[in-house]
Amino acid sequence: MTTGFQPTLDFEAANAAAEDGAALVIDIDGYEGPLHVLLALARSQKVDLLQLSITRLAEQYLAFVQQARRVRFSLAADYLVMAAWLAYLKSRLLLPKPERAKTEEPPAEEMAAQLAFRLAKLDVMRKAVEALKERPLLKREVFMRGDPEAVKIVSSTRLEGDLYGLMSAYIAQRKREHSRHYAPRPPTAYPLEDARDRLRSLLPRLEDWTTLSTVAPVERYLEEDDGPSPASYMASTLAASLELVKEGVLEARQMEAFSDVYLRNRAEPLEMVE
Amino acid sequence: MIDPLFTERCIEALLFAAAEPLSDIDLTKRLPEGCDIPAGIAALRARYEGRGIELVCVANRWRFQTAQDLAFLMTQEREEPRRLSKAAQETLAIIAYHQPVTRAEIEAVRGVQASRGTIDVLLELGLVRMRGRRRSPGRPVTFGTTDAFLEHYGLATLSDLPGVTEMKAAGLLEMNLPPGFSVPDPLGLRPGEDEDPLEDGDEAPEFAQDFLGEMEKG
Amino acid sequence: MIDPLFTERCIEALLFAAAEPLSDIDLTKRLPEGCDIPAGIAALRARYEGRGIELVCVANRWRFQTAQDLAFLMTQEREEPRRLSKAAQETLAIIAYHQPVTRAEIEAVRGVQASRGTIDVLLELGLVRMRGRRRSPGRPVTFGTTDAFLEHYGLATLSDLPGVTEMKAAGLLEMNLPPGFSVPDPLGLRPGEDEDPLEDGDEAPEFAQDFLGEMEKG
Repeated sequence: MTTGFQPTLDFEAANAAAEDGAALVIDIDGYEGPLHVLLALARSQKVDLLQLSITRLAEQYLAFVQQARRVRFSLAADYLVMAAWLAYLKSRLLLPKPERAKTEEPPAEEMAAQLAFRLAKLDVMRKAVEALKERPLLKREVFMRGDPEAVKIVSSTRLEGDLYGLMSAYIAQRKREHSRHYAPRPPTAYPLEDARDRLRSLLPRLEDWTTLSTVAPVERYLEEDDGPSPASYMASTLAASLELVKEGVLEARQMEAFSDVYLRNRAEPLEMVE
Repeated sequence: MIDPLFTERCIEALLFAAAEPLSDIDLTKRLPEGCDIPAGIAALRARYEGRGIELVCVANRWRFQTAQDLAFLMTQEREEPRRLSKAAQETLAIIAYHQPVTRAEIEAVRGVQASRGTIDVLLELGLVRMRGRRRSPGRPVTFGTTDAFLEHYGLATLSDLPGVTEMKAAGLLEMNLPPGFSVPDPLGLRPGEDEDPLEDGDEAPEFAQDFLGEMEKG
Repeated sequence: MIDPLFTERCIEALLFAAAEPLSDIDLTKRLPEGCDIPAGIAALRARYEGRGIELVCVANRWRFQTAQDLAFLMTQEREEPRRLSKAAQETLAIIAYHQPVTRAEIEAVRGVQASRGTIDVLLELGLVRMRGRRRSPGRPVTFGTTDAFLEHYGLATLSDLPGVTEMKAAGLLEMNLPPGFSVPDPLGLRPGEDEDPLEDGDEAPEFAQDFLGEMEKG
């Protein structure tokens, strides 16, 4: 976006050059933009920034852009946009006011005043940077106790931690959570078909009431490593037995809730009664 | 001739800021030439006589220390640690973003079991509170943040918690997120419809109580 | 009635032994009941006036520190402070004087887009913190300074920032530029959100991006 134009020169040099009225060199390196250039130029007018002559400033800026483009053609687009806007503002300031002002645009004077305000604001912040730098900085000009006593007195009125910490703590975990791969093995179930077939083959032997738990092949669980669980054998066998009851080839009974379920074959299969 | 008061001030500052006691030789090296160090030390000793701080000589080195009779002030310093542990910070973050959230859900995100202490610390600090009971099997207690939490983090409401956009802007999240990654929208936080208010005697989020609660219901 | 001299000695010893500045509340907690702490502080300040060590107020807390004019002695104690880039310094100043302030507002003052790293560096150094969210479209996060910032620059409160009163009086700390302000916006600069709503077709590209970001979250 920006070009390394005379990267060895820093902004102070540009300031000095601008204020000397000498050949203008401006660093267009990285973080400084058109507003900073304008501020440097504005300072050379040596008036209150709010009383600035915007037309003069515009001329200076256009000259700077022209100069800069001669040295380096690929001047960053934002500098050119600013140039175009300033040229436009300048022409509006110089032209007589139209009788009916265009509604969507503020008067040129107002736009100029706002640019001046913005420059003044940036200027004041730059001065604040300098003022802050001149303060006695901890560990540079002033020092705290080098060896606080063994008993550490911790200020109790503050709790450490800020929003940034909270957000990072949250995100760190969510990222961890995402990189964690947990693939639970779906439990293998005893297929209902198998249970039904097996129960059917057992039918002849179920002449007496037999508990479900003896009918269900629960012991198979011990033979297989990752086979169905005992509960699954039990459940599938119960479901199969209910189907056989419905078909009329099996009887089931349970004396009370939670007690054993008994199964017995039906010697004479029920006929469906119309 | 160097002003004796200046020498005194220099020694005072050096001894204060030094990480260990300083000998006369150390002081000579660091002070401007021509300072009368023994005189400066003597003047300082006299000046601090009977104050809250005293200048003492240990193994031929000088150091300031607090007066012995004020030792009682220094003994009661076992303050509660005010810095949140990493676990506490992480748990707090999950509660903040996912509330109302149960202990099991916190553990699911963290990938580790929440030690009993972690949530207790947050409860004690008043950053977190029990909100209610989830209407789900076991009726687990849900946690949420308190007004003190908002105050501490300078948030007006829960919906002011920074969301995905800010996390990206702060460089915490890459631009290309893994599919299915989302942060609960802080704007969507509202009193859960799927939870019941806490009843009396529900205070401690102990497992035993949770379990009992389940039984009572069943 | 507690002897004022005793109070003074106690405060002196406590502040001296502490690893960080202590507030009036901290002192009240440690001192025996009935001590007039403000009076004790005032007496101590007077006593240390012009000495090699001074009592100062930073971030509403009290600390002893070496006198500024003796900085030349402290070659061994000096830590090479991490040098902030110009952009970071300017950003820090804007945050300090305008807080709470959004990223867009910082960019509007500087006239350049804040590189991703600039605010991050300040956050990491603990000089700046996120304060909350502006109640305005997009609900941008606002930034402010920390106590560490005040401690670093030796400021008692934010109102002690150099020149802040004059700037305020001159209206230069206002974020609300007069309406209709339209310096070209190649970099997505726009006036602060809580002023004029953007008109249709007037949206800077950044706004569109932010908006999309918000959508992703949902």
